[in-house]
Amino acid sequence: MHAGIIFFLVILGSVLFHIFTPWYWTDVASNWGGMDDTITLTFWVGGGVFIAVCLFMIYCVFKFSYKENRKAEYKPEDKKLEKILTVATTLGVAALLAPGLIIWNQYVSVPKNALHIDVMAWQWGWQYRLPGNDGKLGTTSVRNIDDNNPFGINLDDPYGSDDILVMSDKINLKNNRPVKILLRSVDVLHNWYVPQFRAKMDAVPGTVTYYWFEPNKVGEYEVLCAEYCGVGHYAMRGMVEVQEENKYEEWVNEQETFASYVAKQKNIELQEKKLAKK
Amino acid sequence: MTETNNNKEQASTHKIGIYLWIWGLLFVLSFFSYMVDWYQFQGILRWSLILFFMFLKAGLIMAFFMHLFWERYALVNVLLWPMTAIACFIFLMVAEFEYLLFSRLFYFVVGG
Amino acid sequence: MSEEFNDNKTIQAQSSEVMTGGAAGATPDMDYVRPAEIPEQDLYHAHSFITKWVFCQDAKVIGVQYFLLATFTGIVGLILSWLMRLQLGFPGLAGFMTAEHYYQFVTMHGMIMVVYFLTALFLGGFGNYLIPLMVGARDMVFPYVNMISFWMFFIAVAVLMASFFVPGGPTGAGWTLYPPQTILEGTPGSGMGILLMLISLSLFVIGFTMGGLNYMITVLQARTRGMTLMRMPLTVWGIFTATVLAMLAFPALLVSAIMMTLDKVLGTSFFMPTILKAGEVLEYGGGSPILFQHLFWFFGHPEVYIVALPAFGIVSDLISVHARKNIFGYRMMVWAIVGIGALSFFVWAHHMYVSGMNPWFGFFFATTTLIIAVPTAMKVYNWILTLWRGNIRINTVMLWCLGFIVTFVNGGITGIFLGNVSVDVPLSDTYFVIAHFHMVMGIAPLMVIMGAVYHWFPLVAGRMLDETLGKWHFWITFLGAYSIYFPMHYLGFIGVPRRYFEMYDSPYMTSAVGMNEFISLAAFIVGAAQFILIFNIIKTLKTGKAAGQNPWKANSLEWYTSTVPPEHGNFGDRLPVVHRWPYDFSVPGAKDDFIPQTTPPSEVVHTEVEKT
Amino acid sequence: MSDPNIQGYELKPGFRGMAKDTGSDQTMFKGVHWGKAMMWIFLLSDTFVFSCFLISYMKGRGSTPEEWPNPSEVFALDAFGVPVPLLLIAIMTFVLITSSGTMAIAVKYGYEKNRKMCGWLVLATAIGGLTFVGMQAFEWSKLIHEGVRPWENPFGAPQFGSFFFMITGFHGTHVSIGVIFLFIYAYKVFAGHYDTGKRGWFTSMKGDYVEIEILGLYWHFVDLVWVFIFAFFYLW
Repeated sequence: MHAGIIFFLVILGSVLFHIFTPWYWTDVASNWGGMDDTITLTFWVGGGVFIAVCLFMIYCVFKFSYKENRKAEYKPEDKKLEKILTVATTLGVAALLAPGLIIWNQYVSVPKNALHIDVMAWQWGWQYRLPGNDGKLGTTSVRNIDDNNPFGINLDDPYGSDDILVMSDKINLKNNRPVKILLRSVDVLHNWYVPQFRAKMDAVPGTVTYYWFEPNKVGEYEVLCAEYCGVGHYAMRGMVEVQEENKYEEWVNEQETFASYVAKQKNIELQEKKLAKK
Repeated sequence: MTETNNNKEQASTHKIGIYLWIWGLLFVLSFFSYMVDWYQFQGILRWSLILFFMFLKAGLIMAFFMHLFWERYALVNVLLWPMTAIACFIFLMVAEFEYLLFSRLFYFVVGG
Repeated sequence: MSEEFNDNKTIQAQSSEVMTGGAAGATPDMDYVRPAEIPEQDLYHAHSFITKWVFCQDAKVIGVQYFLLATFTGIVGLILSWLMRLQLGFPGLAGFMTAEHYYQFVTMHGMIMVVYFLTALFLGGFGNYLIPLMVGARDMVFPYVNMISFWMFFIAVAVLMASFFVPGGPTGAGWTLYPPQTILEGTPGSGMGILLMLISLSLFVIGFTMGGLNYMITVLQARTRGMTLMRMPLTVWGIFTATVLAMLAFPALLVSAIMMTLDKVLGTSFFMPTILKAGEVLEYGGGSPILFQHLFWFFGHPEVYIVALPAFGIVSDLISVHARKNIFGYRMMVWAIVGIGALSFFVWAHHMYVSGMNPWFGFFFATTTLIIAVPTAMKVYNWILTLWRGNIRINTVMLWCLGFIVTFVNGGITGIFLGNVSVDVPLSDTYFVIAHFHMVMGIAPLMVIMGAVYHWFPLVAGRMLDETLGKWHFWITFLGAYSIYFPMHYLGFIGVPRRYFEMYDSPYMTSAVGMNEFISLAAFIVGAAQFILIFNIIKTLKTGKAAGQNPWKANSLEWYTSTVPPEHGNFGDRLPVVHRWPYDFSVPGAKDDFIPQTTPPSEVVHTEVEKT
Repeated sequence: MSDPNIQGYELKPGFRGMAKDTGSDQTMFKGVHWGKAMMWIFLLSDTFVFSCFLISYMKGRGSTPEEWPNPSEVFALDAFGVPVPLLLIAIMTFVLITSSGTMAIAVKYGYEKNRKMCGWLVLATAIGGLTFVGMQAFEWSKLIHEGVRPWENPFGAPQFGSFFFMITGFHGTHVSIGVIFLFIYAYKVFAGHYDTGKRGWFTSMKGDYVEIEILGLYWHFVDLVWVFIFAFFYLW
């Protein structure tokens, strides 16, 4: 008897916890509200099943606990019941799967007008690169990376020279403009994850991975690394600021292009050489 | 090892001829698959010939040398069905390496 | 030598039984069981202490050896989890705790619990002890190989534990050991630690293969007369299917361990692309880290079911016995076990939705994954339908089973979140995942293990464990574990990533400090509560009530041995002959509320017993 | 070979027979010796090991943008001053198939309890295996001499050397283990352990000619794997 009561309290507690919890997801700040909706749907269906199964179990504990003179029912099988349950479960599962697949289809199909952003990760930090006026990012190679070329852009790639370099862990985004995040890592696996945007993908060394989202709420958000990448994993943070169009353009114009960066570096080198000569 | 079959007086040995036949066939098939390389066939013809001879040889070894042809169906099925998992693995890994090769070429070589 | 073997025993003794069998009034035909196909097993009877208790060839002793060693590693894993929770709940309280240590504890905790504790305990421990008894064999089919299997496991554990004491400490790469970071500087234990881990895993696989061959062939080829596959207890079905999975999945782990060892030692680049580290390009180039993930999860997902299926099987038997009712839908249960096992080879990449693999895989793997939900759900329905109109003994064993149902359903439901590809995107790599898999393959199987210990301890030791202590043990464990992992899902909803040593002042975490402290406290209590069981066992061995034959009034063969606890050879002079499935409880018209598997039909002619 | 004459379970062909065997008591593989069933299941597991190796090889080779060396040139051997493609590999294949044939016939004579023939054939198989291992050692040393290393090679993609040494090495280990057992079993056959049922030294199990068939299964499997390696690594 006590057992049934305690189990009931556990289920009741779970429901109450869910209703009154101060811990729940942050407000979504991108177009992936559909993921939240699917989670909610799964929550209702799944939670319903969980409660139903547990209540049934608790009922059995109350109703059929051991009595010396009672004999249990002998019924090895009930084909009809089993069939009904199978079909019902299959339908339920299909109903959950369908929205999941539909949203995944959107997730892997990037809109044509998306702004490409190259996110480069290393142990332990981030930096970003935006396409320049030609709207295209230059190709890269890990082997090219050095002080004069922090992104490892291939020098013979014509698209590379006007790329805008953001050598900071903070990136600005334009509100309501889809972005395609192109992830690149120079050492180990990382993952550029902003909880408010919901989306994430691993950065894998040796290839480029991508995902996209459309920020739709102005504000500052923290970037977390969501794939274990060594001892500094927990400290690998970044920042995203979503801005309105005019502010964003202002910010972009302040940034340096690859060509000007190279020129500046060369200048510095020259100065240093001159100093050394003197 | 632990037990010996009580009816061990073999009902099931085969004439030596069948083994010699298979043996010969294996040599011939190996020779053919070597010839695929010798004549430097290229493209789809090469791959299909290699696979054809490979599966034929593997089939002969399993069926006759390993006696699978004479085994009961229960054993044969237990051994062959798990290969679907391998087939699925191969199939998906083909898709995977093509995607990876594409990504590498696209982002590191071709660009745009 | 002749003393050590029963050379003279022949098969005749068994065949003659067929002719004289059958009670008065019934035709002998009715009780007919085919004569034995397999001759009497040629057993090695040990005499010295070493061959009897150390290098022992008796599956029951090997099972207990496995059980004890796995429990030992489990306690190590438990202590590691305490240390982790100490850091997460009360950062800075343990002065020695650096990020390196934390990650090493995380890694070792995960690997120990999944492979060296749960797998070894279910297959090595329960498998060895129960399979021969339940299918009516005298021993495993290759006792010698079985003995080697345990000692390989022993060496594997020794190598694993040795990694705590090498320079650099054990590996801290996370239990998934994802390259490239696993073998690069910047990850703790990337020198000796990871090598020892890989060697230990390889040894485990080799040792397990030896054991697994035994379990499989014993089930397939050494059942007693009348024991068809469809008359086997579900425990055997669960362990058997899990063994099949292990035999086919561990090769992928072995291969990835070998390849990673070569990457580490020889500098090959199977998993290593061009890497820039501290301003220098390393010697590696051209490999694919995702290949490792595929291999790892091709092993890793079946591994989940290697842990879960034996638990499914055992809990079915426990529920049936203690609810005094046949398991509902036995055939469905068997097909569900086999179906889940088969499907588990086609779903592995649902662990990799956000790994950067070919994005189109998401559709395939989400579909196959959710298909698995159907047979799993059927099993849950059948467990609770077994309780329906039963006659349920609410004893310790049944409590553990009920606890299993609650935690398993909870964890199973969250599995639907994570298996459904786009729902997984926001939740993967967060605490939601941790909560999910601890609930479904940590706590739920643990509940079954505990239930099984309380259930079969009378068989192993001949004494009944103390019920009061058992109930305290259950309630503290269940309520504690549930309050650890249920709130943890909500950390995942907030977006707290897993494997974070500390959170600084991120808004995500600061709101949840109180929850983390609570979870940690609960974890300390739950961990400590496990020592109640150890105390209970010691107490019972000294002063416990004698169990006698078949204290639970069960039907399956392990309770019908010649002595309790069973001796070497299990069944005395004659092997039992089986006439029915093991779930004939409360059959209308029968004298008792149970009919043992060995009861011939002629003794129960007037009952409405099911034909199996 | 399974025994077709088991009481109540006479061999029935096809799926019906399988269903009957599966639904029966005591054994599922009717008349199959425990050791033989064990070897089959072990080989199934080992198939997965080699499959995983070959799948990794496929993925590694497929996804590298660098040029993969042409095996037909890399493995060419000078015969009388003319480079013949894959000459050594062809001979190795020939040797391994020869040894597989002798093994198959040894199994046959083992069943007939023909001690002499069985023993000589097992010995011949062992020698064939030894030749194979020797030639593989020669091939390895030749490649190492040419500058092929597990981590690099002068011909192209570095993964070529890695996969080559790993896969042939793993296969070679299997062959070597097989050769050791072949010699032991040849001795046991000649010493008559299988005729008298003498107990093994390690396992203390009674000797029986079925052990020759079990060993044969393993040996044919090694040959089988070579067929795949030959096709995928050398010809592809």
